[in-house]
Amino acid sequence: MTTNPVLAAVDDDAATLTHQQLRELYTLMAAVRHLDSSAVAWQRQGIIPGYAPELGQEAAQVGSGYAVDRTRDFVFPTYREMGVARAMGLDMVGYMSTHKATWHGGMYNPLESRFAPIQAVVAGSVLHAVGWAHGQTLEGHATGETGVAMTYFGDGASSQGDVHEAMNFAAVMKAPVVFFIQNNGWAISVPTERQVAGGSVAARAAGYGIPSLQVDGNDVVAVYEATRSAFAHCRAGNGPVVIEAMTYRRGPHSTADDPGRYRTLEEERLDAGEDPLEQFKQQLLTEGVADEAFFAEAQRLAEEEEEAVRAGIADLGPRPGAEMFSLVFQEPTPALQAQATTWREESEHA
Amino acid sequence: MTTNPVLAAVDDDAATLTHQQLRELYTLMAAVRHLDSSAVAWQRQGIIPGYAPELGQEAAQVGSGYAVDRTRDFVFPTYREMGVARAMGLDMVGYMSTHKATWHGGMYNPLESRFAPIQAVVAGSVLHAVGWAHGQTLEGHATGETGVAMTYFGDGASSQGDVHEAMNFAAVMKAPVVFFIQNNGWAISVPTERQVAGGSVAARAAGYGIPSLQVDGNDVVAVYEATRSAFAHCRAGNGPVVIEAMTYRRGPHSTADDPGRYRTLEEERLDAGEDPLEQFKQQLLTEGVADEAFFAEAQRLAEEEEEAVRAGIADLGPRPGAEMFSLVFQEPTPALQAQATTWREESEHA
Amino acid sequence: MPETITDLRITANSMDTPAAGVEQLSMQQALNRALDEILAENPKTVIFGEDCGRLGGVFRITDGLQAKHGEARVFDTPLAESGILGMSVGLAMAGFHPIPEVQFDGFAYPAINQIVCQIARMNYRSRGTLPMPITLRVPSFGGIRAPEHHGESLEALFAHVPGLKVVSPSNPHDAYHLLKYAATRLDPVIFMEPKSRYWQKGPVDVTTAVPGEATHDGDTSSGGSLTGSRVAREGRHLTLVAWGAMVSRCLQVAELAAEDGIDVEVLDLRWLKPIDAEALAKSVGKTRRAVVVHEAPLTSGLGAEVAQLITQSCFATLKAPVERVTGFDVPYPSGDLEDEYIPNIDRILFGIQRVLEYRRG
Amino acid sequence: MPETITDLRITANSMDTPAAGVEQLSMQQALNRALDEILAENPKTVIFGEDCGRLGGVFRITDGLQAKHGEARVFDTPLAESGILGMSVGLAMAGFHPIPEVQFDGFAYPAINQIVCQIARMNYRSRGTLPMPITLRVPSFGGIRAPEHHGESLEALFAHVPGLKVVSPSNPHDAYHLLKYAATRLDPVIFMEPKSRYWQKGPVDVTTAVPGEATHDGDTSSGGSLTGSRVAREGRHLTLVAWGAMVSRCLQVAELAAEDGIDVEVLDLRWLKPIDAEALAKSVGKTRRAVVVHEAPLTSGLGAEVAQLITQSCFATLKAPVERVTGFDVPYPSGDLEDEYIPNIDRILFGIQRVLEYRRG
Ligand SMILES: Cc1ncc(C[n+]2csc(CCOP(=O)(O)OP(=O)(O)O)c2C)c(N)n1
Ligand SMILES: Cc1ncc(C[n+]2csc(CCOP(=O)(O)OP(=O)(O)O)c2C)c(N)n1
Ligand SMILES: [Mg+2]
Ligand SMILES: [Mg+2]
Repeated sequence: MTTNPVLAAVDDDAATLTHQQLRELYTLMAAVRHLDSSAVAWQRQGIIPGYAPELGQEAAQVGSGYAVDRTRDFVFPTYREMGVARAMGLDMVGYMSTHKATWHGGMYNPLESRFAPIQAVVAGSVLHAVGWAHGQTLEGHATGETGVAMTYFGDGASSQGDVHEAMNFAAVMKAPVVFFIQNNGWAISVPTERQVAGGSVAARAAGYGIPSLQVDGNDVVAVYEATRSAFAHCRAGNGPVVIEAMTYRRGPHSTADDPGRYRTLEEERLDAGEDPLEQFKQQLLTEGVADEAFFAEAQRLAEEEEEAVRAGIADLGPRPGAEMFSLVFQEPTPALQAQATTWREESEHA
Repeated sequence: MTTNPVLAAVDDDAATLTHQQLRELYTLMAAVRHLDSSAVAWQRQGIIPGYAPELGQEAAQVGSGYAVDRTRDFVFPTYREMGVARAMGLDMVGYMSTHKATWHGGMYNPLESRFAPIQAVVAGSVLHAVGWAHGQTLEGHATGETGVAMTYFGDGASSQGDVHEAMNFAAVMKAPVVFFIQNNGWAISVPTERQVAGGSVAARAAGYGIPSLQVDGNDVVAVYEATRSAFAHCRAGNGPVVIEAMTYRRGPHSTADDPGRYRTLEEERLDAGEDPLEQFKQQLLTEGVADEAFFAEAQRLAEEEEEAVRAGIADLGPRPGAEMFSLVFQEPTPALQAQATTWREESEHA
Repeated sequence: MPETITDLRITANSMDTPAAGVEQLSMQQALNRALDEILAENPKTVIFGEDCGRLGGVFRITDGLQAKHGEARVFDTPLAESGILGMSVGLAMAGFHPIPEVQFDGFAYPAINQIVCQIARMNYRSRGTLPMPITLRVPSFGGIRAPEHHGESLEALFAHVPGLKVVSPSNPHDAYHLLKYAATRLDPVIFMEPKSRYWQKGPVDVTTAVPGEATHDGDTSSGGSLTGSRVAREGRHLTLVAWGAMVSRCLQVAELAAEDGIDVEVLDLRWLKPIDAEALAKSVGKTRRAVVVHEAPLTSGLGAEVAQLITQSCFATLKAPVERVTGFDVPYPSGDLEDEYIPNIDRILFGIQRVLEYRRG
Repeated sequence: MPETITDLRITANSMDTPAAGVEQLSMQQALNRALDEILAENPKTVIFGEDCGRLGGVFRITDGLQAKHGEARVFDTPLAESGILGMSVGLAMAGFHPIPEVQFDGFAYPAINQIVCQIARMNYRSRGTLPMPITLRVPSFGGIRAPEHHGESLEALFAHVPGLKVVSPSNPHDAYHLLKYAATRLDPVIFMEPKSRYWQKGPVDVTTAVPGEATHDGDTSSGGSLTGSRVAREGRHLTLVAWGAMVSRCLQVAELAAEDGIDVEVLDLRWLKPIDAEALAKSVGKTRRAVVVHEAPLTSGLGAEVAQLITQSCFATLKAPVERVTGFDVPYPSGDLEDEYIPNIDRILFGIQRVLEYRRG
């Protein structure tokens, strides 16, 4: 559903996805699904202290992340974008390290991976995307060449003042930003209808003169195509786009959450809709894009990958305490260096 | 212009304004115009240190303030709502005392006057209106009897995150709030088109499922009628309404401002449109509601009033310094009392 | 490496013979019970925040309250902290006693504008006509290996703001009584709950705020000595000043120091604004040495204020400058480094040693 | 009743024989000139905020910069402080050096979340890969009879936040050099401009940060001693520590005290984070008495930190506890009461007297 104002029809890469690409999308989704469920298991096994599963959001995350051009775009995630990270080819041990409690924000290099540090403040990085995008405008890239910022946030986050300020700034400045909302029905225990007045985040866009797309967030191809047109719109200098991917948080909010306190299994079953992975599999089968052997292989690869990530996570020791001090500033202060010295001396003598 | 969603047609007081009421509106506007220009003069004469004139916004302010039921409604102003205050019958010496630098917020009693303290934080009190309004819902008044909160803010203020949070909260909770925006074209030096993406604050309302009215803010009757229907809508339990009164800040932002730095006199003349006072006068004359004698009398009354307020302001001495300490808490703390004691002793010995 | 906070089993307010009306409750239970009674006692109280209603809060502090008192009295808001606090102002203006929650300390920052510029000033601005009887509950401090922004200590910020009162309980008994006390006040109170202590049980005497064994000589009427600090352990050689989760750690340190013949007094400050300066003077007047302990970063932390208050009143008898053992001037680290950041037993012992070994000149 | 701030004509950095490169400039002119040069020297710098562009800022600090450097480099934003600071983060991530302005101190509160949770932490969170070279200009402190929220002192809050650096100039010369220094740093700096001093003229030596007559013995390379405090007046009997607008007031107090034979040293702290602890130790090590002066409320103000740093280093020789002469623990009052609130000459003199008359026991 497209509401007015409308996107400029500037998609210069309008070719439909090749079979190869469709299979790649599936492989990514399968990897994400398996890594995600495994991370929940890791938490139960005491390997990591906590995790925020993205179960059910694979299509929304992989479909959008797949549209990113890593040579020039930049993604601003929340704490639940493991699928985007994977689709963008992040070092997944570095990504998972934040859930291991190794380092807030993760151990991957955000500049190289074009994926900002994991963000625990709800709506915290939406404005960063606007600033980064405006930076692209200031750089004065050739028309159609500019980098695009994509910021991910949830239905709950949409209530934060920062989101409004970001949309208004982006629209006033015509900044190349894609606001990608995963409306997964819940903000912890609060359902969308008690959160998002009017019922849709995409509907807000019109008030800023921003074109918006509301897509089936469980349809990976639809998500990819929406994201691709949004990027094309932004890249051509037409300003921001809002995408609202309608999906469902099938798991708990986090491994510390107990959804049974606020929704029944029956409600979950009714509201969740189709499983995006299963749905895509059926589609690929029907369309003759892939066969069972392919799916089995995808699953095998996913398991192999999970083992490697688990091993990597297990190998991660705690960071040296000295990093607490050395990573605060680019230009260290004597006062902080003195604290580091005292810390070291006391640790050694304890 | 009404955008969808639409207001419930529940105006139980649909009678058009009587001639008597129209004349009263004019008298109020004339008083406000004269007091306002006088306050600017007072600042030049050193009687008050500063003032934020509302020149050109008399219709928007008087028309809306006149619709307030002071037995049950509550108004949340900014720093520029002198006309609303006057229309609601505030003690104008108490009101002006904030500009005399006597007391931040003013010396009138906000509870009795149903007019919250003057608010210097742009968008600072918009959420207060929502909380107050939700309080009315919690009180469980009989249907159609609830008090309504009206919050005033500007086109500039509309950019603040708090306004978004307030609209969303109000819509989710169906709180009886009228969001009254005076779009006067400017936020200090920034014109609306560089401030309000999409061009209209009213247009944002639809995104929250809130009905909105965009009215000619220079037409006092139109403003009054829009406000009255909004109140009726709220009072009947239908939730919030957004009103955007299109008007023009004819004067400087404040007595410290120099509009010549950001707009020419020619631009001012072209953009300001009709003078709301003069326009209303012509209307009353044409419709035979009032004659020149009436206007002369209105002017005389305004001058009389200004003299009384000026005298009252001149009489206002500085507040006793002890109030700095005694008005912080309802339940004073020993630590603060000790500071008050030291302050008194040192003042006396100095 | 010293134990983590959750390993500490010492209850700060231990009583040998449980009297009638004394129950063993966790702080979570004590707070939940206090809120239940507050709602029952004052029909103008309302509780709200993110996930406070059906879920009962992520820490279950409001568990069951919506079911019992109804959706009008206990409700979920949209996810916006400025909205929650700004709405509290309006409710207070309409005669309600709001008890909002921000879900974690770090998420008070989006609401700071409403807290500092509105809640703290409305009584003053309105010349006493619009009181702000708001009790803002903030699950606070670190120690639970949580994600970023879930382990912050904002007391120095809050204590600096004119118009706010700030309190932090260290044990279930105080949690119960201080919350009931705060919620009946006419001024805004920031109520900082040490989240790492939520699950530790301790005796709660619901009949009186000052149980028989309390060492404090305040009166025993409801609220009486609740306005001040509490001597959690008496001692002669040195005073450890702490609040929140650091109190139980300091009590453990005191036990260890006692093995070396050092008799440490532990003062549980409780009120972080106004600070009980008299109790500081009395305790350090006796011990002549003091160490302040807090989780927040050192610079411009509340420890500086406490130290200066002590120095001011005890300068003539003080044997050494007051020491501060605090978090470092670094962002709160991830779980793996938490124990390096939060003052641990060794660091507090080193602080004590520095004070004891101090020699002039 | 003592004079208002704007009556004081003493320039903090007076130099007898103006050297080549020395100009008489107001702080407003000095800041404007610094920004002009910063824009010219570093193409990655951008200036923005409310009314910074066409208007040149309500205090005219950015006057003429848009006309000269273009709308891309100097621009107005919509009216939203969180937006301004949040946007700065993104610009910094894209390789820019943002120099945002919040229009008045009190309007930094809506941006605190972005400042504390994002700007101050991004370098740490990203393990040094995303530095935040942001210079946030905040017209600060009171003294101009302004409306509510236009006279706040946020230094204690900022100084407590790990990851921020905080500086405040007291005179045009320092304003020029400190701003140029701050804007070339790789870490976020909160630049607090004493708005009541904007219009006072003083000598600015644009050729060197440390003019010939400076009493400080730092090196004279650009930036050198700019990282520390400055002895604004030498003295033997007592040290007055101050920053921002309070420095000139303290210099005036020193003149008055000299009439009574009391030789006061005035230390202009300049950097409020990190604090120049060495200079404090050196000065008070010599004078053995100290008074800290600030406009912010007393409790948990930066004065507590300064006092504690002094006590820590000078305990053995200190003749009296450090005094604090500060704003009261009340919301900043309206213009009529401003002079009652801001430390005035009499209150500072009383503070000095208390220290001088202090007797142990
Ligand atoms: C500013 C802020 N407030 C509160 C929280 C606590 N919190 C973490 S996630 C969450 C719900 C977010 O919901 P939504 O934006 O829909 O994202 P989802 O979790 O569904 O992916 C809350 C309340 C937070 N992290 N940040
Ligand atoms: C939070 C905040 N930021 C900045 C300011 C400074 N300021 C005062 S009025 C104003 C412009 C407001 O414009 P608008 O909302 O359109 O109201 P108007 O002045 O036109 O009535 C600004 C930037 C403020 N008072 N509060
Ligand atoms: Mg969600
Ligand atoms: Mg305006």
